[in-house]
Amino acid sequence: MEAIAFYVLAVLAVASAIVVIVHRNPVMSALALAVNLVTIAGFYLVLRAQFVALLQVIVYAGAILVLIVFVIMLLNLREELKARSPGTFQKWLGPILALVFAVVLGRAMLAHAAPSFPAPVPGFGTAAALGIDLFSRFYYPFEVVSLLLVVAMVGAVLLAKRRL
Amino acid sequence: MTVSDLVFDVIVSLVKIGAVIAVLFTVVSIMTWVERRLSGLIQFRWGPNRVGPLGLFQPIADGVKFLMKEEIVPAEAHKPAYVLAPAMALVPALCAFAVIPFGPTVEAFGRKVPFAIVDIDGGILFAFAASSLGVFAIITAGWASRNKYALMGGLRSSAQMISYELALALSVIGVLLVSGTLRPMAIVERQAGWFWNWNAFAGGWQILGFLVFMIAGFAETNRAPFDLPEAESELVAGYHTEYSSMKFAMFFMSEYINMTTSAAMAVTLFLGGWQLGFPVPFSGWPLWALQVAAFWAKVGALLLFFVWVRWTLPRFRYDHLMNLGWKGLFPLSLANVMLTAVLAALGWVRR
Amino acid sequence: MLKLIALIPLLPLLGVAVNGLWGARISRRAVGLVACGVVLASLLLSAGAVWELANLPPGERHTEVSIGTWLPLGEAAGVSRPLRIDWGFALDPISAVMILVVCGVGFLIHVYATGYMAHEEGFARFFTYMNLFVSMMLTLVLGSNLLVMFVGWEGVGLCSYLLIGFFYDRPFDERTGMSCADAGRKAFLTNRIGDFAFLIGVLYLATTFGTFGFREIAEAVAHGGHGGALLAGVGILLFIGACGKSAQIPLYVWLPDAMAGPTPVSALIHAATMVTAGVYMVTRMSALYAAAPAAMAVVAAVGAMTAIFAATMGVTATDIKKVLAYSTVSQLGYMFAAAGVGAYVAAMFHLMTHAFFKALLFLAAGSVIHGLAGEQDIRRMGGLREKMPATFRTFVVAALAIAGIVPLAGFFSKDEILWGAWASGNRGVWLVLATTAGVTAFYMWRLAFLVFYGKFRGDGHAWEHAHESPRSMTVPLIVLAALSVVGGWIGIPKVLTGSVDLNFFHRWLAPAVAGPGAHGAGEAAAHGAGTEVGLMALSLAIALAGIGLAFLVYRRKEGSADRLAVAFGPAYRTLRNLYWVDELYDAAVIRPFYALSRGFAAFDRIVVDGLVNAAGVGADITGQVVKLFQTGYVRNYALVFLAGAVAVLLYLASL
Amino acid sequence: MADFDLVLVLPATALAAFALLTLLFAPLFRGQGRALGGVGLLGIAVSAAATARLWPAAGAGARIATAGGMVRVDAFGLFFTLVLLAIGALTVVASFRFLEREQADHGEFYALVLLALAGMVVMVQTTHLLMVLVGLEVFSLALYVLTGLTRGRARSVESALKYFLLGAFSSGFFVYGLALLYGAAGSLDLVRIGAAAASDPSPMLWIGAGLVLVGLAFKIGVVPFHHWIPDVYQGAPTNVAAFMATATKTAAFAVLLRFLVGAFGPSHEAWAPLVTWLSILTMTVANLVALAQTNVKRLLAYSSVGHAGYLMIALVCRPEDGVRAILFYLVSYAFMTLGAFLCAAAVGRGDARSEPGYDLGSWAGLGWRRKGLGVAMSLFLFSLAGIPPTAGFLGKYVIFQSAMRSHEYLLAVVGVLNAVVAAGYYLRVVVAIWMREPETEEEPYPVPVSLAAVLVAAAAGVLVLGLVPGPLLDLLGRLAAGLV
Amino acid sequence: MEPRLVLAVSAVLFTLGVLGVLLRRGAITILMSVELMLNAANLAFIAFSRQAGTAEGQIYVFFVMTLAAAEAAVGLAIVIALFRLKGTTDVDEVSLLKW
Repeated sequence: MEAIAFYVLAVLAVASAIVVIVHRNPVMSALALAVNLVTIAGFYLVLRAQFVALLQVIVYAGAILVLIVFVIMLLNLREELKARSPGTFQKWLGPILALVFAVVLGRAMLAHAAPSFPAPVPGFGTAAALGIDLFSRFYYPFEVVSLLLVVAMVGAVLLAKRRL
Repeated sequence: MTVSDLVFDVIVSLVKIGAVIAVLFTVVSIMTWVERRLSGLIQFRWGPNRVGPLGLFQPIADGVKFLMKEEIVPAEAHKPAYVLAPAMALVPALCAFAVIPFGPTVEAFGRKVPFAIVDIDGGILFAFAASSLGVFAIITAGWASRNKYALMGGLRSSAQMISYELALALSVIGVLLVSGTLRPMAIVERQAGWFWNWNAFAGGWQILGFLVFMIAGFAETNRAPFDLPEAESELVAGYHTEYSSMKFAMFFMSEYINMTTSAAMAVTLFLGGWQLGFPVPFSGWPLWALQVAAFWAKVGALLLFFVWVRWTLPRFRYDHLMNLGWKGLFPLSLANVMLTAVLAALGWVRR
Repeated sequence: MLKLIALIPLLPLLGVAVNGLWGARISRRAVGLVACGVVLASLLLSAGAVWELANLPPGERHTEVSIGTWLPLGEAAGVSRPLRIDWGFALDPISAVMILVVCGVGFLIHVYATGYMAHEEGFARFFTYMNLFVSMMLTLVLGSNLLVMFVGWEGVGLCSYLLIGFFYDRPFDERTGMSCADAGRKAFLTNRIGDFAFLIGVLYLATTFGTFGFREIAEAVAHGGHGGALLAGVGILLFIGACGKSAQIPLYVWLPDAMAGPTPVSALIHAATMVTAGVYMVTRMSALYAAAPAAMAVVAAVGAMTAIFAATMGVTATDIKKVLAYSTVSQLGYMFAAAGVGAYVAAMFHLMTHAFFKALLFLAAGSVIHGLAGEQDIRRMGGLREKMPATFRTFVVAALAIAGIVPLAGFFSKDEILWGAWASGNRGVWLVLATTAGVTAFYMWRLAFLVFYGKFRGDGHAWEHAHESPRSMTVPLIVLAALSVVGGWIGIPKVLTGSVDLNFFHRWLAPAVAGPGAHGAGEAAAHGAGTEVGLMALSLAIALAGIGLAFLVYRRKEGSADRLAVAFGPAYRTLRNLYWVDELYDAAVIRPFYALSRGFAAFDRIVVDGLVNAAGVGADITGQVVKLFQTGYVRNYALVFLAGAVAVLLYLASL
Repeated sequence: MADFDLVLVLPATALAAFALLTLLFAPLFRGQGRALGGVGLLGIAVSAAATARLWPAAGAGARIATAGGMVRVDAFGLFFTLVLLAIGALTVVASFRFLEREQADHGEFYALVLLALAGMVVMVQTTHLLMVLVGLEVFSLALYVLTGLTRGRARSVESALKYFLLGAFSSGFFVYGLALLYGAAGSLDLVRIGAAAASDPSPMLWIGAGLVLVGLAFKIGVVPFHHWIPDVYQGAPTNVAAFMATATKTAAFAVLLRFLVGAFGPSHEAWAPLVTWLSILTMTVANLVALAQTNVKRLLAYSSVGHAGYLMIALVCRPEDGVRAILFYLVSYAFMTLGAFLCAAAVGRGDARSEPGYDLGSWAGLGWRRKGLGVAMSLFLFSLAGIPPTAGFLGKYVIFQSAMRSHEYLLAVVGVLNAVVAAGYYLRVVVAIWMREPETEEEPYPVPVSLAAVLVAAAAGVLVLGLVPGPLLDLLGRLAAGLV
Repeated sequence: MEPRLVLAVSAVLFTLGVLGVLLRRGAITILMSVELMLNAANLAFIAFSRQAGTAEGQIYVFFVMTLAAAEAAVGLAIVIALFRLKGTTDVDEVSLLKW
């Protein structure tokens, strides 16, 4: 059953990702990205990382993507035009390089992958397990990452606010 | 897990899902009637009173009307998105309810059966996750309609969402702090005993959190006074301007379902969930039947409150909305978190 | 005063500070006083120090002073010997000669410049640079290790650049549209190319020997155990650096352009001092070269080539300063050839005498230019001996000296070189150098005749205004003329004086240098005094022949033309015959010779200069092309980024 | 939180705290950014004091891990912290008047600079790649914003966009690399990664390391990951460019050292050829392209890329020589590049559409109109070109020396050759400053006292390091050991 | 239940994200492609975390999510600033700075 879920999710994820990068309309790209993010959350769920899966939906789909869509609508962006000047060799070389890249990456990763996942340890992926680690070993980065948010907040205001 | 376990689980789940959906749709239809009657009451007029006694059959008439109306798809609309949007509204709205416990965990056929579609560890988060997806429907609808008003509605909705979800989530943190769990059923179980043990009261001193949650909840469900995405006087009907017939009905229903979910969440988190709030001398099925009833009663009361507010308060102006969100609720909810943390550290909350 | 040698390079810095900071506010007189004063102070201090040094026994004439650690590189793990580099200064016979020359000639030129620059803008700036130069030059020659020397090495390059570009707003070369600033830049960059090799050599040396000190290196080399190929490689690398600084083939191209600077600058930097730094360095590293015959052969070959090559180019130049510039290149070639055959003492000797007479030549030329309000083309000069007697006389002295006429300074030093070449068995080098001597005499006297004899060929207005220079300029000329006469007398070869050894210079310097040919002149006995005297006479004859040829071509012909105009009659046949002789000369000697010269000049202009410029232009064009990758389109950047990432990953995946 | 000790993390914490304080005061001091700059400066001072307090213990060789192994207090990290703080302090002071002139006198500027510094400090004081990631992102985001600070200027915003897009792109690679390293080594702790590299270097570990390397190379500006640098340095406000050019490179190199020389040190043979060729490519491309530049900021940007190439030479050298060479070079690089950029800031004239003040043409004859500025700029340029007795010369010297000692002759030769080429374009600026007639009648801006003070300080740094580098070199020799 | 499948999906998603950056002109779409890349990394983190059976990988994911959010905020602010100035978010239209 999980295997079926995996394959369905895999197909969905890749398909939606392709839509993201192919569809000329930014809103559709964003919606496809939303699908993609949810399928990834599905992956997490199947991998028993429930807490992260929920975070994925809340943070990515619920916050980041909404922000992106908001800006797309605020700026009332139209369909992207077909590429012009820098596009010619970019269009050919880019995919070729990306393919090579994927092959190199994939070979190394697949060579390392175990044949199957071990049985999940009890408590794996729960909020409690995560929280204990987060606030015991990783509390310092947790604090520092708040600076990241401060920077983002100040920066967004500084750059985008109409009148300072 | 044996096969019989599996079969049992599937059957029970299906039953629960069916029941919840049925209840929700019933609530929605009742609410359409209640809302109009109550608004009539508030505004010194009758409201619907022609179809059936006291206009009680009005929802059925509405339903028939929705079914009969012509489906219109604007020529310029982005068709797939336009068609998908209503479904996108309804599905998350229904999903969110899945984690809400509407009764205790009972023994049946030798197994524990919780009165919730699922009883999972991160349930609260699941509810948030599902409800946060709802906004995409509004945005998609607004954008796909290719209508200025609709787009404006979508835009406002996303802005509102971003601004209030923060406060909403933060207001819950207090509850989580005192409960020490993300599992809704456990949260409710903690609030047993007298009603002052509920989280909003002495159970967690979360009255501030409750208030913020309620206000943010209004905004999240696009209810007045925060109904800017569909403000009739400004945007015709906002994001669903171009929708008619069943598609409109789906938006309509999802709004009420969201409202119900919101209320149910508030009840679960702050008002004791299915707890009666007072001790009763009996147990067994009479008790849990009473508890389920209590839950729905509390939800009903909050729904009435929703309606009452809508017809009492004028709509916010956009900038006021933002100010309230960022400068009012957000700091308040933060203060609530800190206050709760202090209380918890001092050992003043019930553990 | 030996303890105070560190002050010698530091004193001029005082002048830099004063003139640099307040130069614009104090009077020109004060600026001049300060500038000359500090150099004089250095000179006196140097003289005192050298005096003390001379009073030591010959074996102990070496003193080192350190004013602190500069680079403690040693304590790191994995280094066998701790390596620390001090701000160290050393005085020994070699540097003694150098500091006296630098301070002495430098002082005279400073005095001269107070007159020459009197009417120019940026008086204080000029002297600031000049003092800085003196300071850097002294650092170069006094440094006790390669790195301190390198500081001076780069410092003088920098000052040279600043001073060449001094008249930065004036055009310099109309043919190429080069401004003085461009000339400065060219000089600097050409120098940097040499410095690049030099630095590599230094690094290699330090890595091999674990030290930078000259003494330590000499000891280490003497100790042996290092491969000859390694030493030869290092020697050649260092020599490439010297080529840059001392304008040897193929890096000499900057020196003619360096004439864009004010004339005192040309005299001080591009004739007397900085350009000799390469010779000094090779002498300083004589121990190394002595152990690397291959490197010496390269030095000798390049030196000799440069000597003849530059001399022939001097024949066709028409700019008074360019003639002198080519002459300088040629004479530096002489010095390197000397060093290359092991006659280090002779090289240093010639370095010193050359400093006197070449500075004098430049200053005299400057005086001419000054008198003619900036005219530099010798085709528009002539007959100036009437207007500028002092300049004329001193110029003649210098011209005789450089031509190598006995008993002027140039005779002795040049002869010692020739003898060194002959005695060490490098007959080919000798032949080239001897020929060069003739050519030198020829073009130098061509210059003298064209400038001072005959009739003025410029416009009358200029003639009216032509005047002798002020005292501040002529006095240094006279002093230098005196030095050009007597300067050689401290190195009179033993063969001429018989049992009395009057070759003070040799005695002073010989212990300080190493190598088989160091005692070149002293080996006279082995080869026979007769040969030496004979060769001396031969070279004198060659020089005289050169002068004679110049006389015939530039003096007689011109004079004949005059007479022809007056008396067209009985003397006609004779004259015609004479002319016929001239024609013969013309056809058989002069024309091919000129053709050769022009060929060399063209080669210089097109190939060598072209190559240097091409390297620059090539780099520039490459830059222009490569920069097009920076398209401004962010997606292209991402693509290149990805390409880089793929390359990195492919490499790492292949591990 | 048993092993938490505020004192040990105070350098970064103080910066963050004062940044927040600055933000708090920002609304009170609209249009008087300098007052907030003072607060920022105070924060840097406090942080420096905290760092200095830790020094004795760490200087004695102790390496203290704290906060769950997330913070590593050692002399290496503290030294980098001090360098970064110095850069920050100079930037802050130099910005007082500059921002007023650019009409971007927002107090938030100082907060962002402090936050960026905090991120960098976090990054250099750790051996855990998660902290590196967080620190890296903190300062990168701050710099994206600072780049677009003069948001009315097309170039500023354009460069911010380019920087952001490419920066996000590269952090995608970086994060993916972290994922692979985590998969291969089971942790992001460099100690564990180093152990895995030594015992079981799987392909995935190498690919992960490669991706992390690419991410760091981007920040440092290694060709071919350098494309953002010229555009961003040119477009950003000049004081920001100065900060970026120096601080980013310094912090990223600290991590690179810990990563390559520290964790992957034992497999030096494997990655050395890669770094060698990247270094050669970087030097050569940057210097050649710099020859073709006419915009001073752009020229300096390419120059900074070139210097990254020189620095990478020392990366492949034996650590006992190479690390010290890099550290010394970074310090001298910081002084001279900061100085050069700030000189450009003092001169630069521009408006929303164009910035003619950074064109070489408008620098003509500047030296005679603003003597001190001309002298300072010339000094910095000479130092960049590597002419003794400046810091730049010694820095190059120490690097080439270590290359020779490690028998990296190819690198030494290419490096020195590049130094020759580089002299060409540095000199062009000097020529313009002193040896060209001014092209405009416009008086150059007066140099404000604060900026002048910073320039004097930087110039003093360049000279002192050039003349008496001994103490610093002695000190750095001791830092090379024990990077992870 | 194959780790290989998850890792392969992760690699493919990452590559698709890279391609998106290379091929798209809209700044926001590029930003979304970057999010795709980060997500791919997160997926790999979770897969490895599951393989190791510890929570560490999930914690990294938590940090990467925060990072993505912060990046999106700043990135969108920059896009808005650009739009105000130029009326476009097309990255091919911004090429004042070059060579």
